[in-house]
Amino acid sequence: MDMYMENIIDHGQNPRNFGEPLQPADIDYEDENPFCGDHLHLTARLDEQGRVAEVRWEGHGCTISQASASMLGEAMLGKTLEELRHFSRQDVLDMLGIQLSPTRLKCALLALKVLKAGAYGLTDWTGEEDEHA
Amino acid sequence: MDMYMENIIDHGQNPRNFGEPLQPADIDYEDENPFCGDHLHLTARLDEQGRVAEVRWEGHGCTISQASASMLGEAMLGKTLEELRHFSRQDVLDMLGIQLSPTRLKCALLALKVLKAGAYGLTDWTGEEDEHA
Amino acid sequence: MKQPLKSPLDIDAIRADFPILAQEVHPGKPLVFLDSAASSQKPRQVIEAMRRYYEHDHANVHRGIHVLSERATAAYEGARDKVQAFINARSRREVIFVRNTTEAINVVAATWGRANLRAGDVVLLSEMEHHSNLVPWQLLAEQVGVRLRYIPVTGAGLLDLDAYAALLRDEPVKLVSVMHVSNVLGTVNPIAEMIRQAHAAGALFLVDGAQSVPHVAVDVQALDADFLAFSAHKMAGPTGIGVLYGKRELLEAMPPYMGGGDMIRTVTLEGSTWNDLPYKFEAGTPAIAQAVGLGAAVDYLTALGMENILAHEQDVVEYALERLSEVPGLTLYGPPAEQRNGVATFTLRDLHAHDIAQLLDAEGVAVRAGHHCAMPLHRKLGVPATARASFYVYNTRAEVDALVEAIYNARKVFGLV
Amino acid sequence: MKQPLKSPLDIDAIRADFPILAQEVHPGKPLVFLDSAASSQKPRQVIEAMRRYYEHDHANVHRGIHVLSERATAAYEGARDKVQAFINARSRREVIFVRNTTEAINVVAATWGRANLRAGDVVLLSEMEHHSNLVPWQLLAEQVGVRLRYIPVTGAGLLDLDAYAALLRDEPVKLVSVMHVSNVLGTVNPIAEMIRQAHAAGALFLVDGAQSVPHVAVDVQALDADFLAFSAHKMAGPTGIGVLYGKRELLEAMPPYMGGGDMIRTVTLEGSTWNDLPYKFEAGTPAIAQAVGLGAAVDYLTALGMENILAHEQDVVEYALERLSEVPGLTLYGPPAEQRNGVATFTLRDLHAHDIAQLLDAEGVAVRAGHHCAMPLHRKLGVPATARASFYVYNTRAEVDALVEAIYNARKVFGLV
Ligand SMILES: Cc1ncc(COP(=O)(O)O)c(C=O)c1O
Ligand SMILES: Cc1ncc(COP(=O)(O)O)c(C=O)c1O
Repeated sequence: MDMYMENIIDHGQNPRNFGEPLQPADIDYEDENPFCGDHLHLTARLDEQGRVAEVRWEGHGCTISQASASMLGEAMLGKTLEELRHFSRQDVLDMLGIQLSPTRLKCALLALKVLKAGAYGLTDWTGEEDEHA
Repeated sequence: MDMYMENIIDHGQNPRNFGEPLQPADIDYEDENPFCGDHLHLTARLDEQGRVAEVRWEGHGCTISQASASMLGEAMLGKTLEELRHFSRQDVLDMLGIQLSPTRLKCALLALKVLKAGAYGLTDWTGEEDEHA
Repeated sequence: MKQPLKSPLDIDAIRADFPILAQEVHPGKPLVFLDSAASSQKPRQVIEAMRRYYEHDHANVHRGIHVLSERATAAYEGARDKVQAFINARSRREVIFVRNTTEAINVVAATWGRANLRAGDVVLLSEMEHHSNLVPWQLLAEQVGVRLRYIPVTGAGLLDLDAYAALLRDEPVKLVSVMHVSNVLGTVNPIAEMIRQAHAAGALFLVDGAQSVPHVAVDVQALDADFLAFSAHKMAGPTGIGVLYGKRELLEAMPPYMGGGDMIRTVTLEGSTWNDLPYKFEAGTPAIAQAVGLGAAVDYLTALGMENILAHEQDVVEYALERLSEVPGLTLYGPPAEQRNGVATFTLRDLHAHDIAQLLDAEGVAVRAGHHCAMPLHRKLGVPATARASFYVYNTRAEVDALVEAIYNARKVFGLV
Repeated sequence: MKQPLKSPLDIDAIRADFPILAQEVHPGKPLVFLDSAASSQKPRQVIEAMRRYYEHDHANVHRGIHVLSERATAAYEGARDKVQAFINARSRREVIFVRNTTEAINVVAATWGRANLRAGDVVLLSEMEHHSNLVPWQLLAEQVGVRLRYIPVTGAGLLDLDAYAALLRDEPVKLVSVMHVSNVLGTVNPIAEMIRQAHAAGALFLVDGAQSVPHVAVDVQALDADFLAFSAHKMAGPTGIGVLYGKRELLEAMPPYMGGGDMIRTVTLEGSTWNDLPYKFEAGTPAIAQAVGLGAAVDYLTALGMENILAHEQDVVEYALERLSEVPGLTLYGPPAEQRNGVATFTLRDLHAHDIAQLLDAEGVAVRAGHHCAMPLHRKLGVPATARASFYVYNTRAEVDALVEAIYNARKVFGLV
């Protein structure tokens, strides 16, 4: 079954940068997917150059949402706030490397939604508009 | 068209015992058919033997509801309260002498409903239960 | 007599789409259905879309991961997209599925109203409103002490716009809630201009689009409407579903209406938080198949073209007004054809409207009789009931002829010859 | 392994009535639909009844005099009679058509609740309730200051009846609102006895029958229920319609819910009076075709016999519990088969329920995963989400086998072998 490729299961079962939220943190946001209850709390610290030095997230959810958070967390390291803001839904899908139905897309994009809200203010991100719940 | 037989049109156009409510009255009740707005106010006076001596009703509505009130009013004269309480939906239909669909049945039975309420207390009359609105 | 418009619509082909039209309702009496303002008929495209949905795709929406639930969700949310495009809403989140126009208006009264209105605030309605746009506000007035004011209707069947301007000027009006098109008079109210004036006075505007959305292109952004309410069953769609459109900022700030599944974000025994729009206002399992049907109806109307539908209906209504005005003893209500849409309402001497309708029915002609859920307007017109012939894209001039002939017949039964 | 019951039902014939079941959802993977607790499938008898209605009889109800409106009214009100008989209500006036279970409960909370409850009054719910029977009361608590108390759920997945008795004793409870059958645990609550106790304590009782009415004969008079709420879409009927049953005296005394057409007796610009039951609670054009569909669903279930349906489902559920309990690492929630109905809810080691559902779907097996609109119960169970297989009259032991096989396959994908 393509949705559960080895790397996804690996990230799902051994999530990177998983653990207690950083305190203090430069990025700190949490949210859930109201329909399925998946929850994600993402924190990150920037270094003096304004690049992500440390990421820590925790949450619960399906393999897709956990793997996305794990992969996205890895990808965040070393990026500037500006670069984080440019992460797109396609970037997440590329990391996962799979096709997703609209419902599962929500799982995959929860991490991105939380990142955008933390780095940018959620209301400015309209990427959610074009998908179905 | 059978519903508009001569006697119905006659009663509809020349309603018997139509006019200002009696005051005082032994029977005095008014009601409407909520779906069509037909309205009926029925009053009657009893003589010393407890028989209906005078009937007076007013209202507005279709020919069926007006003709029913006119015919029922005529039939009330000389009856005791107990006899009035025994008037049935079939009696009204027999007076009209026609077949009616469920919606028009409501028109025909408005007069009976008002009579029953006036003579008896509406909640005791369950004749309305078995028809549709 | 005017010649028929050269309409790009093939009305015979359209009629063939509506299976119900091809029947005799009494022996030898083919159906002449002139009651679409109460509820329109449905083309097979709509009926089939719902059948197909139930036979292939049904499951509960939103929370399911399996294929059927994915398909059902896509169908349900796809219908929302279609409605968004149809009324040109900025965002799909502004399209809330409700049961009907009535529920849409009640939602606004109960949520926006209770959150934003205080005792003494004014809500402006009109004397021509449908009960569905009167009673919700009366309930609110009782609960909150809001004051209701009414834009008068002129003798010509129009809203009195001078009085409207004065009402907006004299008191601090918080909301104007008015019908776009009257279901009794057919009057097309100058809603765009009225919205402009309301906004200038600081009031919001709810458009009761029950009788306009089925017949004319309604663009909520062009109108700058704050809320729009309409029902699928009057626009070739199924019963059991309608739409509340609201501007996103307004909807976001409103408390929820009903509590339950789908409208929540989190629930604990101590309290709950709400889901995003539009789900905040869609508690419980929605009318999924009906949304699919509404989507199909929107496709159907869009394919015909709303301008074409309007042009055809205008032609039939004009012809109807012309023919009806020839009938001795017949009184027509409402403005001239240019200012009206879709309906021709009348009385015949002192005959009760129900008797007229009954006699027309005997000839196969279906019209509605009564107060048409507009008792206050009828009080103003001075008649307890009227008879109404209403038209949709499938009606023809020939059906108008059948109507008029049936009316002559009714006159005869009552000795009016 | 138990032998199949000798059921009088011909399940193959029943399956043939449900067109949706005969499909492959993925190449070579026939649909195994185990998600009926979320929403059941519909037999062609129901789908056809609605199609026939739209193609032959549709018009708006109640106020029309022409033949179609008479037919539509007879069909709509005939459906009410069928529902009355199905739940054995004393009067047809006690059957109110709403959108779904959620709306039914909200109506009671908003009308009976606001009219009869004061700050400090207690409404008794349970920890196993669906959000639809939690959030309406939380909204009321916020608005009115009502206090909510919860009957605890025991480790065995049952309501703690000692605690229930104590709650009734210790505080003046005005209303108990509890589910008949749990949509997560399958628990069949001893509702008759609970109603008796509530009445003895002077409290009214609302039964959330969303998961019981589709599966077991529910007799409101035998139960002496004050209110009963259920949804057509879970009982082989269409989406978009549900029922609120209420005792007549209660409904008569309640203020209306929504304002609009049909629910009024008279309207003036100054105020309105209300129509009789049930119309007082049915504002606007109702879900006519959906009522027809619900009537057809009631006919369908009645023809099969509710006892037979229950017996067949019990057989399948028992078999499912038996087979599932053999799967290594699988945890089942809820009481033993004798005390449950319709669902088998489980988790598999620390796999997330969504992953299980996704992998089952790949094998054609449709189950639901998540909190099933019962977040507080899941908090109590200590898991954020569970997977749920739910059964209806069309499911078979063979489908249980397919489920179990698919679970073994999921274990493999996640390296649990
Ligand atoms: C026990 C229970 N109550 C209420 C509901 C809500 O039903 P609906 O979504 O049809 O309003 C459900 C269904 O999900 C349920 O299982
Ligand atoms: C102008 C207007 N508003 C509101 C309504 C109510 O629509 P519904 O009964 O679908 O809620 C109607 C339809 O009767 C109408 O014509």
